[in-house]
Amino acid sequence: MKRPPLVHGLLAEFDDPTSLVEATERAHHEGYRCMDAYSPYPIEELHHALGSPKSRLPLIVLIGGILGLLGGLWLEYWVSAITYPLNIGGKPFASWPAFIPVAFECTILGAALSCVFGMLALNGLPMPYHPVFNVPRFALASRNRFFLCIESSDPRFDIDRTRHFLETLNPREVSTVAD
Amino acid sequence: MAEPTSSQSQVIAPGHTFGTVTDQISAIVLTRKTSMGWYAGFSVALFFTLVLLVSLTNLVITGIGIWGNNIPVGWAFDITNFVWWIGIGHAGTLISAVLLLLKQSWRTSINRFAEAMTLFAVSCAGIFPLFHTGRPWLAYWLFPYPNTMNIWPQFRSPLIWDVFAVSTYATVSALFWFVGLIPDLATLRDRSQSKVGRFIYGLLAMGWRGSAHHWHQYETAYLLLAGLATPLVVSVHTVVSFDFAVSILPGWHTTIFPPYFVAGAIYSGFAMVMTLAIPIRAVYKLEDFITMRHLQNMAKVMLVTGLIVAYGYLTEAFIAWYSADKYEGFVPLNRLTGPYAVAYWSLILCNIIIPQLLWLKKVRLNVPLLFIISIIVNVGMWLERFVIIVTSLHRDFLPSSWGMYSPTFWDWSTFMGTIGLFLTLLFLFVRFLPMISIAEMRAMLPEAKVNE
Amino acid sequence: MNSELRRALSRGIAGSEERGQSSSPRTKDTFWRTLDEQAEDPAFQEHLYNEFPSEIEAITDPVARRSFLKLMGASIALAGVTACTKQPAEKIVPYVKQPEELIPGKPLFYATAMTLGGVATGLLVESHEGRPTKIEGNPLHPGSRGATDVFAQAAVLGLYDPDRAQTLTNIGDIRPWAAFIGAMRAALTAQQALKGAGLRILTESVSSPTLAAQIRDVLARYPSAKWHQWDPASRDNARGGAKLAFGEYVEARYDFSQADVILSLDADFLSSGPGALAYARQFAARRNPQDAERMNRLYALESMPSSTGAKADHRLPLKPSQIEGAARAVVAGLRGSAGDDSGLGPAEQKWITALAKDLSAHRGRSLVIAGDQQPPAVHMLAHVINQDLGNEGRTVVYTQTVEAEPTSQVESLRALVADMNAGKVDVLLILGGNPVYTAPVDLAFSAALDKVQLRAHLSLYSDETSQRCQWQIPEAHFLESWSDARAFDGTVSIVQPLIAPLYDGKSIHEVMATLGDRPERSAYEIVRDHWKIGKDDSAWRRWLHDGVMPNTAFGAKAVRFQPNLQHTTPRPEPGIEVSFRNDPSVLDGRFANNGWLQELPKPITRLTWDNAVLVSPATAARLQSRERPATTGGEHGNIISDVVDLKYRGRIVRGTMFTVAGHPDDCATVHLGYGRTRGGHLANGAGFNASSIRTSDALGFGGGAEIALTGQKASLACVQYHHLMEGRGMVRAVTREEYVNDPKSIREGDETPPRIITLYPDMPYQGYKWGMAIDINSCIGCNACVVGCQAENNIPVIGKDQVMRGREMHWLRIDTYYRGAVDNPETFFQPVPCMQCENAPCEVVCPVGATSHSAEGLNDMVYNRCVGTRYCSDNCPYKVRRFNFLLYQDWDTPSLKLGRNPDVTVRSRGVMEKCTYCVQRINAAKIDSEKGNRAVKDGEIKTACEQACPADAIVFGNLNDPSSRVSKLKAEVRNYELLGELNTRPRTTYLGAVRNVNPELGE
Amino acid sequence: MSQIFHRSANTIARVSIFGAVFFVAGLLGLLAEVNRSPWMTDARTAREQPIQFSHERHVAGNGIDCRYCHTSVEDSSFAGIPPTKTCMNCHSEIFSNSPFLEPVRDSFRTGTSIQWTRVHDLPDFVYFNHSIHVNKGVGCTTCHGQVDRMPLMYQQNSLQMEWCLDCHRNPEKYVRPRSAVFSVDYQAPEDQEALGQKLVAEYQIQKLTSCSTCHR
Repeated sequence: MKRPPLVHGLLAEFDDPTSLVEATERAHHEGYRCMDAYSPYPIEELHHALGSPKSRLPLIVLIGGILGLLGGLWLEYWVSAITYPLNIGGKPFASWPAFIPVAFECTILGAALSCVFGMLALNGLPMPYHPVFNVPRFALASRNRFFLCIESSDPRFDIDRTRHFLETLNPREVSTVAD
Repeated sequence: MAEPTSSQSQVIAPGHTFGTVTDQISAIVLTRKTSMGWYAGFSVALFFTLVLLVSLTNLVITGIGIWGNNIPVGWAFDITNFVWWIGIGHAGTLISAVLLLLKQSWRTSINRFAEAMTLFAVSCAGIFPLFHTGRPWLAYWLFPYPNTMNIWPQFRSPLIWDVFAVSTYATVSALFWFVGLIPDLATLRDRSQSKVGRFIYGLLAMGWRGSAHHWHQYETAYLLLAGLATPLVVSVHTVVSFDFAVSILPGWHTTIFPPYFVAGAIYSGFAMVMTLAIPIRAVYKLEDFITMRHLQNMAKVMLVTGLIVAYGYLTEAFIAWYSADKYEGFVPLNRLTGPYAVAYWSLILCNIIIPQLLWLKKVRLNVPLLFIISIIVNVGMWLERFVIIVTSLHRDFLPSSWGMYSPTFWDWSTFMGTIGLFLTLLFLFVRFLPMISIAEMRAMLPEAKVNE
Repeated sequence: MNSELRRALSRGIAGSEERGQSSSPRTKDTFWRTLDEQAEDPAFQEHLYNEFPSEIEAITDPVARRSFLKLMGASIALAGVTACTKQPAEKIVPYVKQPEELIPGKPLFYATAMTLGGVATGLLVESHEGRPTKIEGNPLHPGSRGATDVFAQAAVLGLYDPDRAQTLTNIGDIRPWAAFIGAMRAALTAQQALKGAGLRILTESVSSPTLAAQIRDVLARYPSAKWHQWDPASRDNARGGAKLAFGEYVEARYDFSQADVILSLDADFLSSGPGALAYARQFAARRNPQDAERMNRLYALESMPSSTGAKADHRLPLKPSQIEGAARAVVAGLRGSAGDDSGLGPAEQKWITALAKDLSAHRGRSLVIAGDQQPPAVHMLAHVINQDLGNEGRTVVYTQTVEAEPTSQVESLRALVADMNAGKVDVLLILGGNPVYTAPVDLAFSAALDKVQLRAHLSLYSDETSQRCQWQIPEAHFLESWSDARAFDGTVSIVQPLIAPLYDGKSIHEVMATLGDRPERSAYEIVRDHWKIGKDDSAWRRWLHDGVMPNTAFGAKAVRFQPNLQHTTPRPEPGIEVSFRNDPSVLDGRFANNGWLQELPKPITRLTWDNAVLVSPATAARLQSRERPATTGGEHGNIISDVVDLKYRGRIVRGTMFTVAGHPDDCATVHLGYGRTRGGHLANGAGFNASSIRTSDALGFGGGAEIALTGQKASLACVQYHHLMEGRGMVRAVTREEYVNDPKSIREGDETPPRIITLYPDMPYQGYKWGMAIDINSCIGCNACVVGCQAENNIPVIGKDQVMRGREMHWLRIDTYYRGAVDNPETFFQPVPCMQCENAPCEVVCPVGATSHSAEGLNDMVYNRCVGTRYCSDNCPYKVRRFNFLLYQDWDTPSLKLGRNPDVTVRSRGVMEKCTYCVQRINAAKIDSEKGNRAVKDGEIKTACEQACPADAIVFGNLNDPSSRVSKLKAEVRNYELLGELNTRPRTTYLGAVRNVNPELGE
Repeated sequence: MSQIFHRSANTIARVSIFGAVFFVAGLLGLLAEVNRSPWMTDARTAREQPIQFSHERHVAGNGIDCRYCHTSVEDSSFAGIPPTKTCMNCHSEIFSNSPFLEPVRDSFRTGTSIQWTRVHDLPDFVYFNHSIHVNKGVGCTTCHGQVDRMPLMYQQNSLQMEWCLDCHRNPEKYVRPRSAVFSVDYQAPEDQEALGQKLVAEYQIQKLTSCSTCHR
């Protein structure tokens, strides 16, 4: 039997960043936690308004960098001093000054890769499919509109009360996000 | 859209809204129909790309001998072009990374295609180290990989440093560029009319939704990348300069090289950005976003870096004399008066004398003049590398092996070919991707402020 | 055929692009049939097939070669792309019956001899499975003493030259040997009646006892027949001089080991002429400053600067015609008589006086020698001075002539031409030589030649002369035939073949036999019979083994000294004097198709691939001629100069002018041997033909010439145009006094840093520690080492165009530097191989480790690892690395493959290469010693250059052994490092030059 | 706007990104394996030969010493391929009219060589010298394998540089007493290490890994 479409959440559309931020703060004050705010450009305040934790990305990058460094150094040393030591122009097998540039580049590479993929991972990207895309007007999220989405997974979520609550934030419009 | 303004202070003309910015920039890619001009330019560029292919094929089939290289001049156009291209690349990273860290908001409208330029320049640069080898099909030996010979790269060689530096640089630049593109790809995805367009842009956007959470991680990542790219960009040209500084050749073996090469790189890079920005803003009516302020600032950067380079030349000559080393001492003399004196003097003219015009505000505000100067600087910086490489090699320690180098047709065709490749990529870029970061532009609009 | 041979075959050999294009009709059959005993052909075919899949036709069809080269390149590229390519399955082909003495994979050495101008040089030839690959000197032979000259070194390439005449032809069509014999029979029966009045034999100078006997037989059989000799490298003047002094032909033999003071009257005795190798060694042995007292002093009066002039302690440049006057002045000086008008200035007079004083102070311990191109009078004067100084029996001995039939060859030729014109000649056998090209132009030899009914020409190439003869007989190369010859001191050597004739060549003996009654006799029988070798041939075997016949050297000969001092050479007409010389590389043109010699930079001028009108800078200036380095190649390869018309005695030759420092003014030197029209692919078109203005009355030089600029410019391939040291002290030189007073003076300005100043600990070198010392004082710049190196290491020839681009491939070069005034500078030779630096700058920059240090301190170069970044070369301060910019090796001419050294990799395109101290020889010696559980003995390993050197200037050995020769040399004060201030710590070091200056003349 | 992608796209996207990493790694690994495989090295594949010569029969069967045919192995770089004469020494008597041996007799009659297909074929830029190895106690079977059990000759080892280096770096793992060099049924003792050490010292075996040892 065909079950009725589940609801992912409710999506309120706003005209300007200020009202979105206020709305978000209100919602958070109301006790809503499982929600997300969408804007066409980064807005510092939103992050605080949502009360989400600081990013763990810097740590990941640090680790990536260190691994790159050690990997690079080890490779150079192992190659030139252990596996096939050759007398190159009378230089010592482990001529560390000559090893610095490559080690450095490896560090950067390790850090950069972990940075980008870390970011994607933390953002759960790639995620070509997402319920919010079901709302036609959401296309404007990447142009000039601001959205607040309270998700059904929130314990306090109730389709009617939440919609009523959102209406009070005088949005342009509130739409249901099918899941 | 608003009238083009000649305001010198603003980085974006007044009267723009989220909507207009988004529409105008994305329109270039989505709705605006491809102009005849684009096709014309593109086909010219494509032609030179074919010239490159022919030259390289002949090179592989016949050998390096088709170039003018010889003993003592083992390196000539090949490495000159390599260094020149890499240098040009640097401006992109510098603008997007360093200026970001320095909170130079004016960068936003030029960083996107400056980064693109970086990528294309680096790919042009990459061609030379690969094909200047006598047996390019074995170039993969320069990468460390376990093999049946139990032989590995020789990590004391600056060329290996190059391999790591340049490939790292290419990778990081690409990532940086792509990360910057993600939100705009989302915009294109959402605004594209064609199904194909939406699919492709959608794929590339990876489902970007612009959620606050996304933006937070994204901003962090972008900042971190900028933080990583900055030392990287400095290291890359430093390593490139090591190719020469680490050798024992008088004229190459010079401690001033790293800073002086990096400065030179930025110098030529900004010149190239200007060379590209001026026509593009004219053709695509982007005067609102690439304002006089941008051109002015770039001119100033060129002036500064140009002076650093000039200082480099002086130091080189001074140390050569001060060292009281007969070989070192001979190098500047040979450059000033030797058979390649013409090249040396024209490089002084292009890199030091003419750019001094930029002291004048009038000049800085004169777009055509800026364009010409930027091209002159590009030429000058190419000559600089040529002079450093060839004049040092052609008369080294033993007079018995002194010789001369002059380029052959194939030297030229390969060089021109890479320029063709560069432009081809650039044309494709402006046609299919937003050449200005829309998201960042939005953030710059007055209405973007959140007022408590 | 075994793996070593197959390996050799699966590599290429030295051969230039041009060479490869040799389109001489070479059917595989002729080629292979003659090689059967040596290399089983199917394997070769098979191999070729594998080497160039589906391209096999391209090889046999020279036309398709260009495109084929491209394909090669492509396939190589392909090979690379698929990383480690599978090798094609190769055949391995054993002997059917293996020769007794042969151990597959081990070379054998055979003694033989090579003749030039009839004079033999004893050789030892290395043979790999029957393929001669390398020539060394025979230590037992007086004319070699283990050394060789460039011509001997390059002979191997001459043997395998694909341009050689390959078939016996009559007016162009191929005929069997029997057909020729038949033709001779017919002609001879006709001559029987006339007692051979119409029979003429024209040979070069002959020292071979067997040949002489054969010819005399024929002359006995046909009393009215005549034997003429013509050798453009003729020594008529020397013979004439002897006649003037002693009334008969005698050979003057010198002993430089006994000479304290030496005067050269335009004689380049160190690098040309009979006994040059022996003389050079004797001379060099007396140049060691270690016992300064025994140092000899050399005075040189010469026109064209030569190696000898460069080694001279005092050199006086004079026009060729002035030498005679100077010589008389010396005589006058010695006899105290009033000097007649020698046309010399006061400076020269002073010089002569000092010289005369020095000579008379060394009676019996001095030596005067005259140059071959100087007229008889000068030779006579040389004899006179030697007599006056009582040198006879001490430094000079007179012996019977080495030539079997000494005569004035130019007169002999003149007579022949007269007879031909008079129609008296019916049959003419031209045995060797190329008279149509070399004969003095005024004799109009070729015109006369056409009047002869039956003309046959025996020669290695189908050349200008062959073209004018009905019969062209391919000559067997000396490495292919039996013969015998005398050394400069008369010692007889048997010439034995190393390989069966590649192209059905016939030896001169076999051709002479066709005039006898047993025409089919082989040279082997002829020579053996001449020496009466019977059943017991133990003596014969010994001769072959040693390469010399014991006690055959001529003893001193009592001479009646009755000089005709009145005899003078007429003064040349006023105007520019032209002096004709044999070319230092291609001689009279007989080596013009030898790539190694063509590409060999000539001493002093450093020109390759060309001869030029050589004049002094002053003369050039007077003629308003300017030469300059081209923008491509520059000082190192490409000099643009004026094309001039040389007008001389109503004839004109057009050549390119080139200035030579130290050349006397108002005279020009032109070298013979160029401007060939039918000399082969390399010879044709190179340079201009100087003999087209050379007349029989002035073979050496003549006056009254004019030089006119044509306004055109032309490029000369000159590998070193910058001869000044720029105060960089590459060559250290002091006078004997300075050295004796303070030996350290030679190290003046030496900035080599002390060993202790270093960041890094020294790399330890236990066991062997190879090093080399090169004595600049001994080096005579003869180039033997350069060609020796080329032959040993499969170094390619690249052609004039590539040389002009500054890409020449020689691993060892002889840098030439000047010091002092340009009109008469001091000249120094500095052989520069790889220095094998301990702190090698090249190694540090190689990204793939293709060059690294061996445990014994060699700077290894691994061709198969090289990707060709050329960074190593850029960073090499000595610029001794060479790069294969194109596919320089000839991979497809089969004959050339046979000559390659199987122990050295043949480098391909895009690969860097350089001197390795002949590591193949080092390894071979080490393996031998290891098997014998002993250490390598000092001198057991000789590098190719060291072995070839007549002056013992190069010494290689183990630096860890304090008693080794090289260690001792490096212990000398004179020892210095080239560019030592760079702290590269070169293993190759140099010993500074010490000039034994006459205090009276000063510097 | 409506969905461009289906739900599954998420999983597909992540899996493909993640999978790509392993795919590339796997590919490289495979390449390395292929390079070492007999397909590249021709190891362990018998070659087509003009005559069905069996080392097994001659060595194990008749107990002929290696050096009877490979005469120059002790004093030349090249071990030597027997001339037809050598075959005929016996086969003029034994199997003197076996059809299998016709090529041999033919060769001997006509004086044209037998063309064997090379089994052990080093690249031309590698210089291997049999004599020194044999003299330093490297047994035939160490490199060539149990020839006495090869009816048709094949190449036992890869002959790749890493294989050469293995022994050049630690010869003690392979050397045997000189007396045993040519014995095909020599078995390395339990204490090979110890014996190796001893022999290396006794024969003054050097660990030559300089480039010019093999490449010139």
